[in-house]
Amino acid sequence: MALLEIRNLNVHYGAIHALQGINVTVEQGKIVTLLGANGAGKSTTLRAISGLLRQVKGDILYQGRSLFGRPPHDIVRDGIAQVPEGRGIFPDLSVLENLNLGAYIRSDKKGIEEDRERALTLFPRIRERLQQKAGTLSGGEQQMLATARALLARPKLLLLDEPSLGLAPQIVLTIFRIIREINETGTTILLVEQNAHMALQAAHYAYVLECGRITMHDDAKALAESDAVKKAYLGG
Amino acid sequence: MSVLLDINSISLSFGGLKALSDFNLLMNKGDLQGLIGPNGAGKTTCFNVLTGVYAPQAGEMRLDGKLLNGMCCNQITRAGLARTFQNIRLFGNLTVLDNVLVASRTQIRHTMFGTVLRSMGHLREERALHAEAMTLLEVFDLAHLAHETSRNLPYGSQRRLEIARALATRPKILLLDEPAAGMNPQEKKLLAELILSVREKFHVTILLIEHDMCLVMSICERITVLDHGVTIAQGTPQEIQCDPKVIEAYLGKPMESEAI
Amino acid sequence: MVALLRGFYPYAIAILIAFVMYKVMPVGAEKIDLGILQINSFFTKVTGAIGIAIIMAVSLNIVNGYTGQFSLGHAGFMAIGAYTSAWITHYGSIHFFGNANAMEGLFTKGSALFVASLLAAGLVSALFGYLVGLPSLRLRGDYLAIVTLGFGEILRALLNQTQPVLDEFDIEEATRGEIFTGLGGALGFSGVPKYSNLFWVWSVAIITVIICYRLKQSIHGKAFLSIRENEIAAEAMGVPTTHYKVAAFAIAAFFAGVGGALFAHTLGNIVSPNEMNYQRSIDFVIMVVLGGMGSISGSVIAAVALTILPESLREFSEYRMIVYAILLIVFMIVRPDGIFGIREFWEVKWIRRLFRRTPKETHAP
Amino acid sequence: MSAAVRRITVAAAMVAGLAVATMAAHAADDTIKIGHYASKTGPEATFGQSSDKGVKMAIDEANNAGGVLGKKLELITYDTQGKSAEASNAVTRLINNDHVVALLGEVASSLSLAGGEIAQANGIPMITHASTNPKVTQGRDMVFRVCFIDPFQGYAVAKFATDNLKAKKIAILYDQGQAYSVGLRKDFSKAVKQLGGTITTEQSYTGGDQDFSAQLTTIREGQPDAIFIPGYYTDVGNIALQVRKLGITVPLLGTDGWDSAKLKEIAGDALKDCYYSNHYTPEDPRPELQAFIKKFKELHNGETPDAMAVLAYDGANVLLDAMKRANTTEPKALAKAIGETKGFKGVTGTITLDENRNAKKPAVILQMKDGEWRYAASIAPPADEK
Amino acid sequence: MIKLVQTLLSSISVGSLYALIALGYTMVYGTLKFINFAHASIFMLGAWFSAIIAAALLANGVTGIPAIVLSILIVMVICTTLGFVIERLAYRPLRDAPRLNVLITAIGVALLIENVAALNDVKIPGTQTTIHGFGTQPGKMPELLANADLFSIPLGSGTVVVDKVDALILGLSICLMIVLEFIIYNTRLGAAMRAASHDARTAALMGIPVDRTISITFIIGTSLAAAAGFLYVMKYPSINPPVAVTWGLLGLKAFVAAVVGGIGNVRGAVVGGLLIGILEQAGAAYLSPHFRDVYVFALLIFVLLVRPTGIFGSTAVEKV
Repeated sequence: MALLEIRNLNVHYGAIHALQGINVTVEQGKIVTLLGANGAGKSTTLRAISGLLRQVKGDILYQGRSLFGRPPHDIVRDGIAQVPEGRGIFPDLSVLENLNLGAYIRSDKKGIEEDRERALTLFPRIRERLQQKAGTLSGGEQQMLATARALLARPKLLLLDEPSLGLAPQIVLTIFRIIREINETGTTILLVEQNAHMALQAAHYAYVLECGRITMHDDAKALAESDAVKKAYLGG
Repeated sequence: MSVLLDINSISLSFGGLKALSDFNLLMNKGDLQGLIGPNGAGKTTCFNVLTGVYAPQAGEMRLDGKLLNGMCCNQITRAGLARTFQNIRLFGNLTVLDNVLVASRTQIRHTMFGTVLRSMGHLREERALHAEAMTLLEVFDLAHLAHETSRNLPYGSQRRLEIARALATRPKILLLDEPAAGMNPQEKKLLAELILSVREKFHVTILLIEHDMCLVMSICERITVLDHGVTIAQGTPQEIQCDPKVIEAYLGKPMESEAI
Repeated sequence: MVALLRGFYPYAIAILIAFVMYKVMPVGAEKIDLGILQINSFFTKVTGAIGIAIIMAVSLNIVNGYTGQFSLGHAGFMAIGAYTSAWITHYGSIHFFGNANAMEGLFTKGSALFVASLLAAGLVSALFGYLVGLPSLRLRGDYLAIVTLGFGEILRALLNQTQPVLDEFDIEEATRGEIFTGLGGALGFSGVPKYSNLFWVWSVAIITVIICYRLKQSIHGKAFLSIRENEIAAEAMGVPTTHYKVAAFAIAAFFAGVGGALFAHTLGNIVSPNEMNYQRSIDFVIMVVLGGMGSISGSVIAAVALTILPESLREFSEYRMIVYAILLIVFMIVRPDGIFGIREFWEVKWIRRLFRRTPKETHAP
Repeated sequence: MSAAVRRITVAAAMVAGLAVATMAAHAADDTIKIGHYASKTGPEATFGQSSDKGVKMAIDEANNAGGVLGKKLELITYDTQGKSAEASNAVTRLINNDHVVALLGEVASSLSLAGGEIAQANGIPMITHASTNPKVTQGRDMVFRVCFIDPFQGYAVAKFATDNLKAKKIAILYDQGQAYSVGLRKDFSKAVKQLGGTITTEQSYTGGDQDFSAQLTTIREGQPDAIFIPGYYTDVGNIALQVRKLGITVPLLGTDGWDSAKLKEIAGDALKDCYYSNHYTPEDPRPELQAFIKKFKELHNGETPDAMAVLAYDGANVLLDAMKRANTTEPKALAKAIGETKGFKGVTGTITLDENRNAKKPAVILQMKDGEWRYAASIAPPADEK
Repeated sequence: MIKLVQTLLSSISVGSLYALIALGYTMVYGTLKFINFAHASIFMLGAWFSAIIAAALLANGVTGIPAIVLSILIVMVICTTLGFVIERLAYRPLRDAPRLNVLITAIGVALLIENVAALNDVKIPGTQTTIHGFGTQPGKMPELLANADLFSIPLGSGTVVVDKVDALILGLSICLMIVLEFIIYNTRLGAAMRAASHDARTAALMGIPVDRTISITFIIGTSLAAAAGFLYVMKYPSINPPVAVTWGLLGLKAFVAAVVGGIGNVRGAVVGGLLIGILEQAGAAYLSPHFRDVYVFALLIFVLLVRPTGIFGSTAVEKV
């Protein structure tokens, strides 16, 4: 059984028909990527999954149960953590506080401690700055913090929204390496990316979104080799 | 061909983040140029600098030889530079016609006293601007909706109304910020035609931010590509499409496999 | 020339209507017997109060409704107008006519002085409106509300400190400073000549409505409204928003000042600092909110209803504010734009349906 | 435009209809109507409620005795909420809708000013029972009062302080937002200076203030022999408590605004050996007063009437007395008769109206002793005072 | 000298009360972004309920410290419950509405509370039930602390008096502020509150129940108002009637304190409150008592024009 199954999802923003009946299946233990140009509806899909959108039609099944009508904080409890676009760190809170917020839903102190250690081992640069205000971190560090924070929820499914956005290539490399590592520990990942090359190298299989519709769906390798993705992005 | 808009090494940074560095753009009268780049590349920031929302920290902007630096938004608009918004910003509770009339305020000379007394100037100008606004709506196929509350319009019409409204300020240059966002291919096609016809009918110069490459490639004469606030390419659509730097910016660099 | 006349002709009608009202409505012991209803001078007094409420509510609508700012200091402007005009007519009457007694009738020798005082009241108030409006360039929403409120409170404290009103006997030996600050202090400005009557009140009220309506229908007016709808877009469409926002304050303050002046010269009204407090401002805000932010006819209807209802339900005065409060809350949740929203009542769809009118568009000009 | 005008006209007509439906006037009948306006709600509600009790008692008594001029009396009372605009509306309504022959009311001077203006303009006589500001009756030959005026009250307290208490240095703390208080402060300080005393400082507060420490600290610096506080009881309670807290032990002097059972309840011991001037004292042994108090207590669960109730009772009786003497309810004649009131035996004392339509009456000074207000002295009006 | 010391003492006592009220404003503004005009009304209710409860306790023989502790707790519970109801019925439906609408609602709620509280005994027609409001008469807080003087120091020509109530106000205010500071900066809940106030959407993605967190913030603010109401009537036993302008004015001044300190900032509210207390007391003592309110509002206008973010506030940029 797929961990997450999106069936005929439709989203309207006022007059915009942002998602027009998409179907996505995320298999347990895989990295799935959702590609597409800006405004194609990638972030909308993630928001629909995490319960931030209200005007939604279709169905989203998680472990066989529908996620519809449940508040976001409840969905997090079920093991779906999201790293929002633009990182969504809380700049006035310290780095440590940001991290702890990730474990908000948990109360096993020891487990949290361990997970924090593990996350900090993944992102050693964060460890040096635990007491700093999160707003003073660089973009790359903020992305790392956001990812580490999401891990503290001990998610079964991790939703990543454009982790490479606005970051220098070197840092993007690091981030994607860590994404693979996270996946290897058993966490399923749904990755939304603009950076198609990176995403396709990291992912097992991919969907391509164009104007609110899934236009392609294939093995990551196959897509990486085809010209279709480039076309979807650059037209022509 | 005379230079209409001359942007000379504009820079802007927020805190430590360089949103726009050393940005240059030349536009001749009648040009239709595109400004593209991945998310967060600084395109909208560029529009915001041009329209006076942010003040650039370095560089000069000239419209028709007139320095735009230091002007506030409404002065720049009155100087001849109008824009639309990425997220539609109509005057939702006003009618379609009223939305256009607000923009045509740049043309009126009579004061509020004239309005209150219904002076000759008031009557003449209001009448003329009403007529003009209706003509404009006609062009955008909105005339039959003139008295509809703009909030209730379908999405595509709202987008068109934004352009019509911007044109009512009688701009020399029209800045379109993602006009096709959220449109379906059919609508996009119509939009492309509309943009071209607007340029013909209203003799405006157009700068277009757009994510839909098909649209940009098909109608723009020149394209500027931004990434991380830096101009990485400038040229014709064909040149841009083949530019490896552009492809890299959009699709990312292929990773060295040992990095993983 | 003809066009010019056309511009004036609604004002002429307004003055005519007011004149007829003045002539017809009884004063003193007279009354009109209409069978079930006897119209007497109490009716006349309430009609006058309605006129002033209309002036206040419609003018406040320019700030709170048109431009979407939030002023809680309208009673302050009213007070400024009231004091300015009272000062002019009181001391003016002593100076010109030797005493400050009330003058009956429409066109007495004091009327010119009264009209001048109305204008002065409006202008002084507008000046203050301009000054209070200046912070609106930097502040919005609730901060602005607090500043306007603070302005009203400062004004109240200052007015409380003024000297007693001087009469024709005191004035001989008074210094200039004493005359200038002779505004009555806490007791209020009493003994103001009672020039105000239905003619003046309703002339001003109808003219205020016409001016505000014309403004709203004009392109200038749409510029006001655009600020409320979306300030950033308004600015981008070339609307000098700062100019319009301050102008809104000044215009609203002008009419509030004139309204205050009419209030001060009405028989039986005492202008005192403590009665011009923010609770009175809130009364006007309630009228604007319930009638519809931006709807002139809405404000007019609310002003009329909220002036008559407490009179007819005097026994239930304890519950008046409770009902208003509940209405405010319920409206904000269910119908946040007030009864008519931004529209005039004849433009509202459900009203049109009610009257089964053919939906003919009438658009000015 | 014309369409808009037409619509506005329609709207106006609708509204007028609403007004018509809600404000139908009372039909006339064969009773004598007397109007009373009082602040039954609002910040000064005790005044209105007490007045109401006094007036009602007087009218009921007259009706039980067979009415006046062969007709029954009808009392119509409207609430003013303590606002002048409401007061003027109430008075206009009483006169024009209810056709009262005379008006009784208000306590607060600013409200009596507003009401008096309308009574004067309509030629209906009005008796205020407790407004002490001189302006209320000034230049209005239809407005009368049955209490003393502020200049006298200020004089009375000053006289008592300098003569009886031998206080030479007196500080003043007044309510800058109340005309009553501002007026008394002026009259008092004038009288003290005339009587050879000095005013150490004049401090102010605003009604409703709760903290007076800054003013009291300043007052303490001047080391006065007494502090004059011409305020309402609502504020005096806190002031008294804070005075004592700051270690000031001198007596506090007050005026009739102190007259409320609440004050004693709130301030308690802090008021020990403090004084205030009043219109009457329940200790006064005169039989008419004691009879009134007895009856009042019977009617209102043993409540001792305060000055407002007693004065209101007197005011109403002065009016009824004048009505009998005039033998008509015609306003002019009635007003003349009221103006001629001489030696009327009221429960607050003998009432004689002077040429300024003010009552000339002695003031009573009360002292807080053993937790009760006791009679301390009576100050007669000075002979030479106008 | 003695005047200076006395003025300073009363400034601190008044200022800490302002600070306590300001904390409520600042918390609500921080998370919900509107001026909770009803805060002053809750404060008023706290004051009135304190008097009633204290009287009831005294009548049942509870005195001294236990009476103080008990009544403050009961008052906080009552007001908190009320705050919860208000938030649920009036404010929560407006979570996504424009701020101006919420502001108007808040004014409505304030008017409602004041005027219902001001009702005298009202018989509900058709039933035997009577609603007892607080009426329009001033109330009286019974004395819970006998022998109010804590100590007095002779100084120069007179004595400086410090009484127990002032000490209690200062002590309790400091305690509450420390507790609040602890909750906000050192607990999970506090982190959630700060997160929700900064970005509700992302906070929800952390598994924070945003609605509930905002309600809790609101309720904490309300309970602070109740505590402030209690301390207030301890200091000023004569309680103004519910409709008196005083309450609103007091609330406004406390809000000014919050703005001056930097809205949304706990320490700012405390500093602002003390500043307003000093300004008001010193102004009244050394300049002129006539213009006490003027000083405060003039300071507000000055601060808003010169540094709209207040002393501790940080700037926020509006996005286009």
